[in-house]
Amino acid sequence: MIDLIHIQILSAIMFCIGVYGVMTRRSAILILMCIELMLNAVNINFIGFAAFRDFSESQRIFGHVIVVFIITIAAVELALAIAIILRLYKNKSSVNIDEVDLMKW
Amino acid sequence: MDLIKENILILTILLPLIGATLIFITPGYLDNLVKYIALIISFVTFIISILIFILYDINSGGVQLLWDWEWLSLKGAWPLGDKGITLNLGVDGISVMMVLLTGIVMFTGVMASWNIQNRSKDFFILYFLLLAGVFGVFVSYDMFFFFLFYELSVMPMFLLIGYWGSSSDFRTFSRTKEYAAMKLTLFLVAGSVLIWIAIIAIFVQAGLGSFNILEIQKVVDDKFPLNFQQINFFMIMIGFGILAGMWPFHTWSPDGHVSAPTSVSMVHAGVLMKLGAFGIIRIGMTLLPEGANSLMPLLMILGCINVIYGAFSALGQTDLKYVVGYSSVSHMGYVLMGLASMELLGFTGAVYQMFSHGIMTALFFLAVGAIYHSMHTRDTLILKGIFKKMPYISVFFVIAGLTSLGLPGLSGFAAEILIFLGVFKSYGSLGILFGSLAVIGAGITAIYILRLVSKVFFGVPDENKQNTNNNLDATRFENTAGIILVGLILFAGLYPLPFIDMITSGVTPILSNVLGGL
Amino acid sequence: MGINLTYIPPIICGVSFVLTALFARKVPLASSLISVFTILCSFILFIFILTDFLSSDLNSIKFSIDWIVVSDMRITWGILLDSLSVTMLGLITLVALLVQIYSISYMKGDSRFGWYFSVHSLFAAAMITVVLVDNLILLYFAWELVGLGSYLLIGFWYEKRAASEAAKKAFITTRIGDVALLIGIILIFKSTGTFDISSIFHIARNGGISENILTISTFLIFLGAMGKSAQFPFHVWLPDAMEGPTPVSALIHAATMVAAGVYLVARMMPLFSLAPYVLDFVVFIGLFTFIFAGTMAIVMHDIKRVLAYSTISHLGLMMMSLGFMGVASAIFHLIVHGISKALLFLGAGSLMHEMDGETDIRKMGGLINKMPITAITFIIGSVSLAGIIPLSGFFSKDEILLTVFEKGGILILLPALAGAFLSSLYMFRLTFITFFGSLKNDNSKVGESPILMTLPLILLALLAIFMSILLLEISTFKGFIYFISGHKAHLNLLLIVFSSILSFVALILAWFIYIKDSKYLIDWYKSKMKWNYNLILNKYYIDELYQYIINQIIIRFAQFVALFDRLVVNDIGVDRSSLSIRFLGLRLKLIQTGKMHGYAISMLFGFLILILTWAIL
Amino acid sequence: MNNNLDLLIPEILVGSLAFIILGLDLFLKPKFKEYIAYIASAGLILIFIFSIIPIWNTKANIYGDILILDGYAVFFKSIFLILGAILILSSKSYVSNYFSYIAEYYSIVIFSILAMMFMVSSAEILTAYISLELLSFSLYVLVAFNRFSNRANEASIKYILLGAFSSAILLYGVSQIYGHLGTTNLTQIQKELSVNSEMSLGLIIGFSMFIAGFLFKIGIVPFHMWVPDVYEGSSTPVTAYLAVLVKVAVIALFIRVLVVGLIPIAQDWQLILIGFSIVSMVLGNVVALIQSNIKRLLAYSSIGHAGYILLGLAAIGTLDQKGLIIVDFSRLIVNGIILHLISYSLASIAIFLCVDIIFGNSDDEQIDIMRGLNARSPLMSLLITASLISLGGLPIFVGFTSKFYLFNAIGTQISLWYVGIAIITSLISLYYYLHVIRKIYIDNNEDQIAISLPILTKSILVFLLFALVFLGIYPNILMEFIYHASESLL
Repeated sequence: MIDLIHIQILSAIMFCIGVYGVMTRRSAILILMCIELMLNAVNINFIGFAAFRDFSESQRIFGHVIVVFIITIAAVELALAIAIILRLYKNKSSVNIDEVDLMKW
Repeated sequence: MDLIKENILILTILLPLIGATLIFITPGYLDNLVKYIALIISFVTFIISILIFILYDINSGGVQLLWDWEWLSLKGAWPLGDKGITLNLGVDGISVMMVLLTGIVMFTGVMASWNIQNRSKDFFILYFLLLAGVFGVFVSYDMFFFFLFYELSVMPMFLLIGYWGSSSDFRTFSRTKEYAAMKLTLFLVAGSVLIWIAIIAIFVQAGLGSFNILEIQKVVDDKFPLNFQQINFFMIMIGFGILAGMWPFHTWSPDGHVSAPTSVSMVHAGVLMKLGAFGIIRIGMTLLPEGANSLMPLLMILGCINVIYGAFSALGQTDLKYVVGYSSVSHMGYVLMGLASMELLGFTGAVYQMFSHGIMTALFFLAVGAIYHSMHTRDTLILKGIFKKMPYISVFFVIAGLTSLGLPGLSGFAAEILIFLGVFKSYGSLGILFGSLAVIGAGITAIYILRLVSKVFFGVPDENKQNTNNNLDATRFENTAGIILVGLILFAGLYPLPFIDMITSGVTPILSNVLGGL
Repeated sequence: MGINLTYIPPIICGVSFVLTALFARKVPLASSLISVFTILCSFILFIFILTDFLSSDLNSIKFSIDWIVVSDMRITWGILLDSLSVTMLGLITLVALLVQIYSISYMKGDSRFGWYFSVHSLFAAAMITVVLVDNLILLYFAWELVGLGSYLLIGFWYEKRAASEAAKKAFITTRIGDVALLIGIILIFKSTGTFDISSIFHIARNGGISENILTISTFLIFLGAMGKSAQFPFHVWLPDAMEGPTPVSALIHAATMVAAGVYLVARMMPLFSLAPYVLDFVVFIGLFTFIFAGTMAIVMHDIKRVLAYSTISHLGLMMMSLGFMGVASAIFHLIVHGISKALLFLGAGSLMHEMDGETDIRKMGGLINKMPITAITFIIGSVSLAGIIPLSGFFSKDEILLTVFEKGGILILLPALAGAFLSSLYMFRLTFITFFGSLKNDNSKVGESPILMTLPLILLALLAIFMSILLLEISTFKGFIYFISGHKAHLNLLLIVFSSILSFVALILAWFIYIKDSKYLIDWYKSKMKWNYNLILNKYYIDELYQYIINQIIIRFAQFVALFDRLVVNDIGVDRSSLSIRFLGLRLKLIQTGKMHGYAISMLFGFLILILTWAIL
Repeated sequence: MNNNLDLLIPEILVGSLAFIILGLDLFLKPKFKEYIAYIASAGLILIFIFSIIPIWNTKANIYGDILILDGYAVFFKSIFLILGAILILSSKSYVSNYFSYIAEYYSIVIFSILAMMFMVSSAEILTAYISLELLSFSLYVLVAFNRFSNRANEASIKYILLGAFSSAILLYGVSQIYGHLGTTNLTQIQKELSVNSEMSLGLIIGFSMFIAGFLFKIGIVPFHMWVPDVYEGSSTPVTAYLAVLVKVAVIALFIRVLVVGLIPIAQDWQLILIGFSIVSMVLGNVVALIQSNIKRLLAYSSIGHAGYILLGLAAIGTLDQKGLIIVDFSRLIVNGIILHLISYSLASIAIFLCVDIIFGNSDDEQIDIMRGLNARSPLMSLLITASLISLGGLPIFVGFTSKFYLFNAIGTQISLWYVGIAIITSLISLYYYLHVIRKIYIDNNEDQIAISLPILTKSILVFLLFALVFLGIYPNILMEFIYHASESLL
């Protein structure tokens, strides 16, 4: 029987994978993907809480609404980021984040 | 007349600001107009300061000529919060003397800086800002504004020294003016850090919601425990001591003196260093009497070190201005000792020394500045026989020197003798030790001053080493300034009674307040 | 009526100083006249005061103006008039008057003629104040001003390096004594709470001052006196002070300023009398200086230096008698010596004036025919100081020897007599070499000095002869000794005979050596005891010692302190600490690698810290 | 349940203004396009006058407590509108010189202002988050606006990736809060927390992630890493925008969140915030010492200032024995924070304006280039000096007053030693400010070409100088409004 705790563990794992990816990936695109992963973990969390907690109707609906919002926002974020990464590719003809250190110190 | 009497204190702050704005709006190419405006404004301020001296009623004593303006209210939190931060002005005997001193130095300083060609407009604007700050500190009875004016007097110094100053780059050791300016500013602000913390602590501890010194003074006894007072008085002592050139935080002052242009070093050594001692009196000893009472021995030791150390350092210098700078370090030591003696004599003497040293060192720097202006060097190993070339300036310098070595008949003696008496009377047999050291310090002062005089001023000038093509004596203005100062020194030395009465009226309550802890 | 005018002399002298100092540059002659006039007025006033003082038998008057008042501590200008101060007043005004008259022609044509006289009146004002004032702080006040006057007069020709150096030396040396004096005064104040001299005496007599304090403070006061009147360790400044104009030496370094020390000890005698150890010390210093300076006076070749050393030694003599509480005799000798020594200096001055500044006695000789008045007056002065019987110098010296003999006994008396012998010897040497013997040919055109210079000489000479009348009783005036100390003078025949014999022997000896020119004695001395001769000729190397101490120790130490202040306090203490913050910045900025992963990692790190601290707290 | 739209009129107007400008772009001839700036700023000012002033004193929750409209919100909305207008005007010359899409720039700026207005009036975390995202998106675009500069590109990519990362973290926190408390409404959260004050681990994780998100946006060490690079990389008007308005908005929101929502557990987060604030004060000011690029220097100093303000935020929540907030003192601190925010904003606007006049879109803004500026443009050097001194906290400028007020208020609440550290770091900051001033006034430069200022810029400079001095001498007028704001908040 699936319980809230499993959902939470799942989302936590996804979140950590995302964080790990952000830490380790060299390619900007992949980092973006990892961030998406984190956001989806958040979504799962919301859904889980909405489903399994003994919430009132309005609270439950609220959880679902949030998810919708987050998906939208994630999409927009992705669009912006991709645009900027393309710009980066035009300039450096690579999307390797480590080569992007003009400004330091 | 009544109108003036009511608003006279705010005038002392406003006049310099007005002067600054007036100069700000005069076009820069009207060089002389700028200077004459400065002269007139400073003269009026001088008159005002004398008026304050006259208007203050010695017999009734206390804080007089009160004036206030509600500035910013701290709503709700505190009993007095609605008054909050109010610009309280007022003077007691000590402030009166300091205001008088400031007026004199300001006026003479303007005359001494007559030969500034380069961006004189900006110079005088900053100069007046500086003096507005100084006046403000001396007359304000509200800790916030005390601090505000204190900080206000710091910033102009930076530019004044940094731009119009002179780097000293010969035999002694090279110090650029920028270095000196930066060091001076940072030192003073570092002092103000401690002061700021202490002020906030006092404000919070008093819990009145008001920075008014007179209000807080009423609750000192039941609100401030001993250890609180000790900690905060320590911070106040060090913070203001930095400004007073207390050892080992004195190094900014000789460099600052040396690099600053003449009038600025006059103001700086003459008035600015007095702010430190004044702050110790006004905030430290007034609001933290028990802390003061228990920490005074430390102050005494530091002051004693100042005297001896400063005197020996001055003896070791070969740069005319450095000698004077270190001598003022050693003289501020006398002030600190006098404060620390916790005797009426010593305390009075300390304040009188602040006054007399202010005039004296102004005269010193006037002379040195003129010498440097015409000889283009301050190196005592090169200068010779100046007496032949610039008799007036030399006379000024010699009189200042004699004052600083405590020659009777000049203001220095009257002040120092009182300090000696006070120190001797205090601390039992230790007081004798400190007092003897102080007197010996005066002896060392005699040694370096006389060596300097006989080396630099006497003898025949040797033409080859120093350029003699323009050995011009003092200008008309420098002479007037010098004569005013000399006259004051003589008057204050021969007939100190009025000043002493004024100071005593201001000092007595504070001292009894400090000794009340016993 | 005269007595109430006692405050006039210092005031008018001070006023004349201000006036003359203002007009000195414009109208020098006027300033000189003003100054002479004021000092003349003071002298006349002195005569009034004296007559009143004798007729009315009050011994001190007081009247006061406040100088500083701080609550209960009040310092007031007051006058303490007693026999002592009256006497000193007379001496000072008289000598100052004569010297100034003399100076009018001596200093003629000098570039700073007016300034010279204004300083003179400053000095007169200060000196008169010293002897009149009733209050220790103000005594110190005037005392220092006296020092200033001497400084200005010694350094009068400041273009001369030697003059300015000498002035500096004089000021600093006396200043060292003054520091001690001030400490002593303040110590007395600390235990009595007043500066007023008579009340201090009163308290002291009732044992208001503890033994140690009394000893220490009197000792310190005596150090001050030593500084001013050039006793042994502090004697170095006086010979150098001869760089000043000669009349100045006559006034300051013979009659008045150097006498101030003696006066001070005499004035404070009631305190000294309670401190026996200090008195012994005074005796020792005085005796030592008496002989020590005498030896140097014998070998010097500079006429003024000889006189200077003889002054030192005579001051030592006075100090010794003070050490035996013989105030009267000391003061009497002070007067006589002041008169005679002023006379000698002025004589030397007129010599120099004629021989355009020559001071080396070996270049003089046989001048008695050339300038008779100078010569005779000079001889009178020296004979009086040498202590030949009818002249006043003899009696004064004899009084002191008598005191020494009574109080100190034979053991002290013998060295004292030796010193007396020395003093007679060098006086005669000086006289003989200068005025007798063969005339040096380059002095052939020397003539007598103008009247303004010889007049004071003659007056002083007369005084030097007849001063001893003061010892006799004339109607109410019961003799000087009584006048000062209140008990009659008396004579000791044996001592008189012996000492006069002694001085005659000295006369004979000097005659043989310097007139008969029997050189062998000197040659023997110079050959056999060369080291000794050089030692004395170089003033026992004391100046060198002091120079060494000043340059090698004090100045070095000062330079060390200055360097320490630079290198340690400033460069390490201040600059390093600010640099260290910059350094910290240089390290910390490396966190910012510019790599985005680093940024993310640091964010994660911070987030972990946040969560952990929260969980733990 | 109050649903009338009148209370949202300002937001609606601002949004439509943005669209109007986008539309205008289509019709205007290129040479007229620079006048769009005037239209935009005039529009903002008009909106302020005609729609904010009428609702000045209203206090209402709308749309089921999603949005709240109180004095606090209104105060900040007017701040945003006014400062936004000033910023737009001051960026005009730069934009019309160096940017190709003028109208888009302004419309995006106005969108971000809209986002801020929603932020300060949001009573609920989700709304807050959405408006925060709207703001961030506009900022990503603005940072990336100068397409052809590598630095802008780098700045934007760092900014967007890190921003997204942080917002993900924040969201996860929100999810936890939602899950454990069942609500995202601040007042509800306060109620929940005050009834059961013991906290489960999930809730702790939730709150700390939530706060971490805010710390990132404010730029607190160690979440500050993006600040220097983004400030340096993006073009100067955008930097000014980032440094001033965004910071003000986020802090305004943060204050509301802390005071309304998280106050019952103040004990827990107070010490943590103090720690972070001290670290960022020290690091920001110390590293700024050795910067040679003026924009980077200002970035680090802004980190330091964020530290000061965070110290204030930490001091807000001091509870008395009964666990209730001491309203008077909290108000005092809120006043202090707001005053300091305003003084900081004025000074930053001034100095960034001067910087972009001096450097244009040059690639490296070395301080050395400002040598002898006094000879070239006295007005600007005076203004730079004034603003630097104000930032350093010396009289007679507003910076001194605000710093004194803030530190004094903090001192009443938490231990003085933290305040001492703050003051000492501000002493360090004075060193590099003075260094710049020294470059301007004391050192002299070989090229003496006078910089000519357009009248618009000149008037803005004068206005800012006047504001700095006047608020320094007589802050009482401003304080009245601030009181109004803080009283309605608490």
